[in-house]
Amino acid sequence: MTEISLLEAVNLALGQAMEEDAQVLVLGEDVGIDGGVFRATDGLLARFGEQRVLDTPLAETTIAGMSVGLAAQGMRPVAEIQFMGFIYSCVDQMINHASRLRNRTRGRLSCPMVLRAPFGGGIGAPEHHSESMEALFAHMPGLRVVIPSSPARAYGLLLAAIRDPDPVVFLEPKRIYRAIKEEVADDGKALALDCCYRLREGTDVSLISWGAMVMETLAAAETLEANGVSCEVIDVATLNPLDAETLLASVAKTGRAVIIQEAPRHGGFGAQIAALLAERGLLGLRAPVRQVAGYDTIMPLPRLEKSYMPNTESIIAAVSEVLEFD
Amino acid sequence: MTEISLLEAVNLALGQAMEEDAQVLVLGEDVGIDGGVFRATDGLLARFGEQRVLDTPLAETTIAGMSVGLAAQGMRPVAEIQFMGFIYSCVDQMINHASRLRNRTRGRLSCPMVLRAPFGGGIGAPEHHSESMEALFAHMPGLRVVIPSSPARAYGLLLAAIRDPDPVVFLEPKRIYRAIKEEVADDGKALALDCCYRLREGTDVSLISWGAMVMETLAAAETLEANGVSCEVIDVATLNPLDAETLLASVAKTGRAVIIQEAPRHGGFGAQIAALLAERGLLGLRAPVRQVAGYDTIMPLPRLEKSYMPNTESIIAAVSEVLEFD
Amino acid sequence: MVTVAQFKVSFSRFLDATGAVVAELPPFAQDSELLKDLYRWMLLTREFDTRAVTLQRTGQLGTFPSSLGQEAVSVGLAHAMQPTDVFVPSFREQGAQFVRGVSPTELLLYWGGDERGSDFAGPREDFPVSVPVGSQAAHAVGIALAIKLRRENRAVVCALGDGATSKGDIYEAMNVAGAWQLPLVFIINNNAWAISVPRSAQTAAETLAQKAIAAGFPGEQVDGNDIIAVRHATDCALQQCREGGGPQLIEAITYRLGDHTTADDAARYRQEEEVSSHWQAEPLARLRTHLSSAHGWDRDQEEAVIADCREQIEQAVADYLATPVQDTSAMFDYLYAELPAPLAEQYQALQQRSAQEQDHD
Amino acid sequence: MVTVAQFKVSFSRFLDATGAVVAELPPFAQDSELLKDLYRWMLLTREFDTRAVTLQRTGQLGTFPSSLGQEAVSVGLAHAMQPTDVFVPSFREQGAQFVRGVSPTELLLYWGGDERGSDFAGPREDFPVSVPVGSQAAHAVGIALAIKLRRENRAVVCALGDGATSKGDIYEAMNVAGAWQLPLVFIINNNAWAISVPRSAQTAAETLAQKAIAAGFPGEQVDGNDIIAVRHATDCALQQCREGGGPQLIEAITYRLGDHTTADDAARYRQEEEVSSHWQAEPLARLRTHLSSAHGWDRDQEEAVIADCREQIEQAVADYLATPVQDTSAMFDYLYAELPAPLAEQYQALQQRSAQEQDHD
Ligand SMILES: Cc1ncc(C[n+]2csc(CCOP(=O)(O)OP(=O)(O)O)c2C)c(N)n1
Ligand SMILES: Cc1ncc(C[n+]2csc(CCOP(=O)(O)OP(=O)(O)O)c2C)c(N)n1
Ligand SMILES: [Mg+2]
Ligand SMILES: [Mg+2]
Repeated sequence: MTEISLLEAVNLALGQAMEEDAQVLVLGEDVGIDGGVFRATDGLLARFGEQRVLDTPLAETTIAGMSVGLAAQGMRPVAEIQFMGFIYSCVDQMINHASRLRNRTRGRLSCPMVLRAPFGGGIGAPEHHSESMEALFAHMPGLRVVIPSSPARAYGLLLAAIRDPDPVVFLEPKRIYRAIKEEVADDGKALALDCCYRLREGTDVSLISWGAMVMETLAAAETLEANGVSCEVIDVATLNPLDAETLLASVAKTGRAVIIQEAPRHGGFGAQIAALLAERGLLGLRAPVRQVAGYDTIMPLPRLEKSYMPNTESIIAAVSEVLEFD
Repeated sequence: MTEISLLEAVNLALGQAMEEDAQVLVLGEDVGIDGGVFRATDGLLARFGEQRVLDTPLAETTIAGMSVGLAAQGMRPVAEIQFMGFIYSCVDQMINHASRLRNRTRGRLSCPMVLRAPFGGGIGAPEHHSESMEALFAHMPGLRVVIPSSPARAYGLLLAAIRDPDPVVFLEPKRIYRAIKEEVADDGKALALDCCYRLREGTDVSLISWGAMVMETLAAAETLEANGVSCEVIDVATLNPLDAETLLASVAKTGRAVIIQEAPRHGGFGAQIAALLAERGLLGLRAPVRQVAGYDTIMPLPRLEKSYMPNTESIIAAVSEVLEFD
Repeated sequence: MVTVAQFKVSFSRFLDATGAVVAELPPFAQDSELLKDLYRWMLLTREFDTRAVTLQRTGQLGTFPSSLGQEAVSVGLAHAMQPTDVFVPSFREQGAQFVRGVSPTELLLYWGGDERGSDFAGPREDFPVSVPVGSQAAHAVGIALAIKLRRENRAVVCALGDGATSKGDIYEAMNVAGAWQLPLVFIINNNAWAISVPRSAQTAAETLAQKAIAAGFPGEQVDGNDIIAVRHATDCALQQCREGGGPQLIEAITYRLGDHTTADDAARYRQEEEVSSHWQAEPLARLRTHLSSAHGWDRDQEEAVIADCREQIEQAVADYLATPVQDTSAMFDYLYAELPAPLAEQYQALQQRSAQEQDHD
Repeated sequence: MVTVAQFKVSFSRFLDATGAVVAELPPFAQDSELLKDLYRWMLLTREFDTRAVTLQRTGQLGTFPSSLGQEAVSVGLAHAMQPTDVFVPSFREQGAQFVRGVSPTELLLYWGGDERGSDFAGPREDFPVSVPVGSQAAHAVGIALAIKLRRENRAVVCALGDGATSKGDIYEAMNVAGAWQLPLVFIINNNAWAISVPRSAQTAAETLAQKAIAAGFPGEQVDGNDIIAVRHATDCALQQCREGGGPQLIEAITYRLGDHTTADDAARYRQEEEVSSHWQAEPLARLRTHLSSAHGWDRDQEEAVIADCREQIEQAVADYLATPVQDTSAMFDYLYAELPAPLAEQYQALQQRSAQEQDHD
């Protein structure tokens, strides 16, 4: 078993899913011979042929909409949107159709599709290529929103997403596509959806994050540990439906929460978690909840990108603040 | 001065804005001779002519996108989307262009446009006509998101939105389009943006709401008052940027907060307000924050619609709960 | 300057507005029973629409879009389909839905605000009504792609309005259908209006049929008030599709004789004279005249079929009105295949609230 | 069956791939100075692209989309415009942007990751690069509408790629432009590829010019490697627009000789032979041959202009590299006309963080 990156894990899961279920097909722009601009679908065309790996015309609305039609026919489309910045043309199809096909037909038709897209900043990409807008999808009832933050979780969660009988938006933190490698067994084992993952146990403060920020959070936890602060780190992983219990239990234990997201703060998904704590975890809070988040401004172009992104230092600073309360 | 409805106030503000500034124009589907499907633009075509009231082809993406172009040219387009359920085709233009034209050109071009749409349930409308997805826009940096909840605020806020040099998403609670009437002076006076409106003073609990739910909230406050509970009622009105200070001051005073929204709870804008309290108002909270919200499911068709909507009873029940804490 | 591509759009009609035969009829149009069947479906649709509008006016139905005057397009296109084909409608194709096997009760439930109305007992694969104009075309592409990938001998018919042709969604879907040569027939039900916006304001294109040229496949016009023309064009297009000829576009020219919906007042934006002149060309009278002159249709038959349709509709109305409201839990029962654990709490809260509200009643 | 509409698409070229004149030249093409100016702009663009790719390879620029091989389309279209016209580009029209007065330093700043690169000192009304493919067409519609409503004697040119023609946004915008007869020229820079997807896979349409037929206005094809053809077609189209003739579409057929961007490796998906065969038709050599044979262009002039362009580019590179990074507060300074009070806190936090980070450096 060799160590693989998150990107390779995505590729592995796609291959596994296509192998095990002939209804699974991959579609999107440049997913065929090019293997996707990040190579997530590399080799799939050669392995599964043109009937199952479809290069589409440049048409995001139709990519999402035809996936609804394919899924209604019992196929399992896994559509790639090249960057999250181009996913907005899919919003209408996702909210008005994919998320509700089962509901509006009282179960007659359903929509087992996956919409994959890389998201987030930190790689010095061009304009419109670095945003994090997961909160938009997390607010759409009937969808699942899943974000892996390690190769193993990418593999297990993507398999789960593809096998799931309902539509899943699967957002891949491209900043860590190649940043971390770990051993991942290609054993076809899916991970649970609707489940937060506790990556590190701790007693002083709960650090709650998802996507690429999980790496920064783990690094911060490491540093803090060295300074005698015991951090519990939770990867939210599934933003909708959300495993509130794991989060509440952690904060009930530590009494302090810092939520770390890359997206703009205002109305972001971090707010949902803070709200959860304010509603159902308040009595156990020993300090105000803190969010470390992107600024409420447009993601800057690469030259200022670093100054925009939350980082280990800003996490540590936030943790220090919440520790001041007792 | 006669009493007018929220809808008439919208119409009045549009007329006033067009009168005072020749750059203001109204565009959208059926806004011309038909006066808009709700009649918000009634009479404007006759008054201002075809050069300033434009019936567009059925093309929401272009309605938003051409508004960006018009605005960049110094015009002040006020575009109507017939129902919020059809606004999703505008998301790409709003997030990728309207919200950032000024920023991405370092002020060279700007985007003084308004995108109006009726939203929300409660009128037994057909499928896809009753959703409340304000949270999507509230999370887009660079936009303003404004929601009036009375004729007077509709008039003043819409004028402010049109005069504002930046893009505004202006969502109109159609359930109360005709439900309330009040005297509104057509005096051209705009209301402040970035400002929450305190509609009722109180000491026991802060009820925070926006849109059509404000009416339910006021009704609940009335009933509660009769039972000896003093409610402060705040109409959020501007969801982005958000006037945090007014909200924090109110909750600091009352120690209790109930947030009422019609939209699905998960990742809704109510979560942003709860988060604000968890972060910056925690020490003054004497009870957990409570949200009264739509369920995290698809807005049902009319026959079950009533069972979906938060109402006076559910608000009163939530207030009772937070009052149990002391 | 050399010419590198040339295109034309043709128009066809068999019965003119007076019901006279103006072109050699296709074989199916020799079949009296078939023609009477077409007539009956159109009549049923018209009776349904009339009744539905009354129900709405009396507070027993929600907003409803009558298809008055457009019955030939709707019935004709569906009549050409095989049961195994898949229909992807807009929101004003009740005629087609009936022919496909959707029951009047189901459609009343749907427009009455009950999701069960889209759980068709008949055509299980057909899509429900599409309210967001134009959004259905991409679904049709997906279904046609599934059919093509599986090498099945079936096809998809996607209906849309003239207004819908202005949506990018429609063009995008048509273009993909063309690029992949999918078995998919697009039918534009051009009823001259999109709410208050006339066809002429929607586009500078002389015909809507030529929208297909941008997508690289043929488009043609037919008289949409001539059900023989509609059915024949759809027949041919479907056959082309099944033979691997790729997508086809049919623009059927008809007229919306009623308001846009029960929420609309067309008098605000169009002249009564325009409407009455179009009554001269409406499809039922036209086919009836032809049936009378060529197939022995008489008053007795006419009265019998009207009575029959009315009875069927009244029964449907009765069934609709007698259908109890769903349990509120239905709101969650079909959201996901299985209710995710995190939603259990809301589900319980809903049930509790419903119980309380029932107690209060 | 009667024919109700007919269309054709024509193709034009003046210089063939060898540089030979194959059609009667338009008047402007008699003007030596003008042709040399066109040549110089194309050369500048090529030098810029080459240098930009080197900068990227050495870590001094972000991802960059070279326009190698497409210079005639880009330079030709802009050269036909008046300064008061408005250009709405895609993201691969640096040639046009230069002609319009955008400076190489500005474009380096933009592709180097600095928003100031879109604050053009020259063409203040031109739109910046559009990264979301096809989204710019609606802006062009809005600008052209403003121009029309104000009865100004100017027009808009909107550039897009072959891949972009598959986006519904493009069709929607074209359709509105047609419906309203706006002064707007759409130019499709058909470089045969959309990243790895060839033009043939993008659509079944035989030409991209025929996309205009769906929108109800004329479309034509030109040899996009013949700058005389591009400029002439744009000239004529703009004149039509100014005379109220409504929108026009030009499909300029060229070829992307380089990778899609510096992040792409075209060897993964296309044959080297295809690329080299297209080198035979590239636009600079073609015009140079014509200049040599008909306008006395010689080696000295060639060397002088190359040196001149290089110098200009090197100066731009130097200016770019010497431009200090913006203050981090720039992130908020242009978000709204005035910073709303609720954002003051974040603004301060950002400044504090920046101060701290500077201390650490
Ligand atoms: C995307 C979208 N925009 C707007 C509406 C509101 N609306 C409903 S029907 C309609 C007109 C549709 O015209 P057409 O396509 O010609 O169909 P018809 O109503 O004539 O059957 C409009 C604007 C909608 N349902 N969907
Ligand atoms: C809406 C959208 N989808 C996907 C992308 C990613 N992308 C960037 S360029 C490109 C291909 C564009 O092809 P074409 O329009 O032919 O322009 P070219 O790159 O050839 O100049 C793609 C898919 C994007 N930028 N925008
Ligand atoms: Mg119509
Ligand atoms: Mg291209």
